[in-house]
Amino acid sequence: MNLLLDLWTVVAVITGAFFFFAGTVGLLRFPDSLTRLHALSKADNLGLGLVVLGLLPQMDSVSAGLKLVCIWLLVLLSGATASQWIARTLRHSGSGP
Amino acid sequence: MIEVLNFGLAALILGLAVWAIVAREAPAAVVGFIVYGLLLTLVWLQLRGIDVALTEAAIGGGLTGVLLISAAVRLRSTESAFRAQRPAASTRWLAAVLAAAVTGALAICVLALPEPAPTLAPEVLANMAVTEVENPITAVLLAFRAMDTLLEAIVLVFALIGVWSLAPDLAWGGRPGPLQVADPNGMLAYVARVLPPIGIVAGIYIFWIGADHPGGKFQGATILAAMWLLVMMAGLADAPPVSRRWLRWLLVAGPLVFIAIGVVGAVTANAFLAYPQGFAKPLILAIEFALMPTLTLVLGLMLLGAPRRGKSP
Amino acid sequence: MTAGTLFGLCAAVLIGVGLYGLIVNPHPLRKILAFNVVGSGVFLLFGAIAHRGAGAGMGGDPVPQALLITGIVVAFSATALAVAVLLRLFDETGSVTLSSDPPANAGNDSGGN
Amino acid sequence: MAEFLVGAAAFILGMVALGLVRVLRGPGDADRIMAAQLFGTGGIAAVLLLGTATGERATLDVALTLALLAAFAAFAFVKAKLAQTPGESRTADSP
Repeated sequence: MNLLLDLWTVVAVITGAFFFFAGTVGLLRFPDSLTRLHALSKADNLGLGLVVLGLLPQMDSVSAGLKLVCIWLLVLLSGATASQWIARTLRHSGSGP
Repeated sequence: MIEVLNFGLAALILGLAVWAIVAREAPAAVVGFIVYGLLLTLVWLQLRGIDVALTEAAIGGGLTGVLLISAAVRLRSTESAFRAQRPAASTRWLAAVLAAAVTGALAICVLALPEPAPTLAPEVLANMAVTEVENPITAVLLAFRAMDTLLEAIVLVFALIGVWSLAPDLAWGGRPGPLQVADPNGMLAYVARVLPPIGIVAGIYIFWIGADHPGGKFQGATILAAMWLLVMMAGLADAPPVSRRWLRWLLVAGPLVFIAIGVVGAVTANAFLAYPQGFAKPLILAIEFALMPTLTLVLGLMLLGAPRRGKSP
Repeated sequence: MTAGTLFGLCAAVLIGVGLYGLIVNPHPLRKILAFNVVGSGVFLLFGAIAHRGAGAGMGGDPVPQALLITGIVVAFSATALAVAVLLRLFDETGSVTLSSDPPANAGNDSGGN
Repeated sequence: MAEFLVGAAAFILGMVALGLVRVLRGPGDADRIMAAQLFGTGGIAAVLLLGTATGERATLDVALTLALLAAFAAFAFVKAKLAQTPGESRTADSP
């Protein structure tokens, strides 16, 4: 059982790390600001989400696990809002489509 | 592995510090500085200073970033004039030599630090039981070095008075910060409704556990101040006019309670800021509770700046 | 190399970098930024020394760590005051310099100080 | 396990640090803020991984603080930017 949980952690964290990699590649390689903004959300939602899911079995109490999920939800909320707001400045400054 | 991480952190921090200095435009430099603050948080974790990491995360990463990025965007138009003013090559070289000399001297000091390192940790541990708090940092802040914390609270209030005193005569007594006109159904208004309830709980939680675990009033107050700021940014609430009596009382309440308890200590325990036997923890808690609203208001209002709008806008 | 020594040396370089920026950057906001870099370097140096004093079951010497918290908060208040002065000056005069020869006219004044 | 978690933290930090090239190259301030935003998320992930590796539970609170304040700089940036565009501040919040 323990081995299985550890395996889950390893797989989820590695997948999460991959999405951070994808987010970075997108941020560096995509041609304009709005597409780059789109790359960002992958890291926010999936990268951190998978890391959090992977770490859940390593927590020693339910409250620690809840806190972990809370952190992810907070990042989702503020990350999505920030993206939307950044997109708005892009539209006003004319660099968007 | 941990060495690789530490070296990477050090290299990144140095790179970002150089960027914050040499970047052409101020907003770009400030973004570098915000990331730099986040990295410092990680470094504090690596140096096993979790309380410091919390403070850096709240102040260095959060509030300072907000303060500097708004200022940088507003002052953008002034920058081009200054670019022509770059000091001569000779001045730059002299500055570089001076900076290198300071760095060299400090590096020699770091390498020549005495072994074993002097430490007060055992003494803190030996005397912590008297204060009845479990977090050594809180014991130092509010018992062993309470004078520093008292003076710090007073410095913060003075800094706010300094900011307020910059108000033009017409706006004195008015509301600080720009008037925010916001759509009540907009995205920011939405976050400003959802995030603060969670943030207030988190802020009070960080404040409350400070007695026994890493956390405390500064970190908690910073989070609360940030939530207040978010509500004001979204236009859901306006900043209070600085002439309000309740506001002024709350601002001085923390330091006043602190001083009062200090004076009581002078009478009952023979030293200013000493706590009578057996009353240490309740008194420490009383000080923390009194300081909490003061710190929240000071930190929030300091970011808003001088009063700009008169009593009748 | 221990973490304390590594970040101590890192802090020494940060102080140097910040000092250089404080001298050569003419824009006041950039000076405030450089000043903050110096400040964080000093804090980091202090923190590295605190880390060396680990003992009695604590990760570092708690006395300097507590003073660091005080220092970070006070540094923030100093920064906020400086930025407020700067913005007020900008609102009043439209520029951020006190010199009688405003930099707007200083385009032909290359070199010198 | 601890070694793996530290390694993952180092990898994620390295990745988002590469993203900082956007801070250097820009071109706009918005792209720079994006890179900072990505770094913020990566930093939170690294704090969580390192905290789990050392077993120090209080690091969760550090991550919580970072998560609460992560987007504030972006909010302030957009607010300041919109306030500068004339006629924009009034309609700033309607899409």
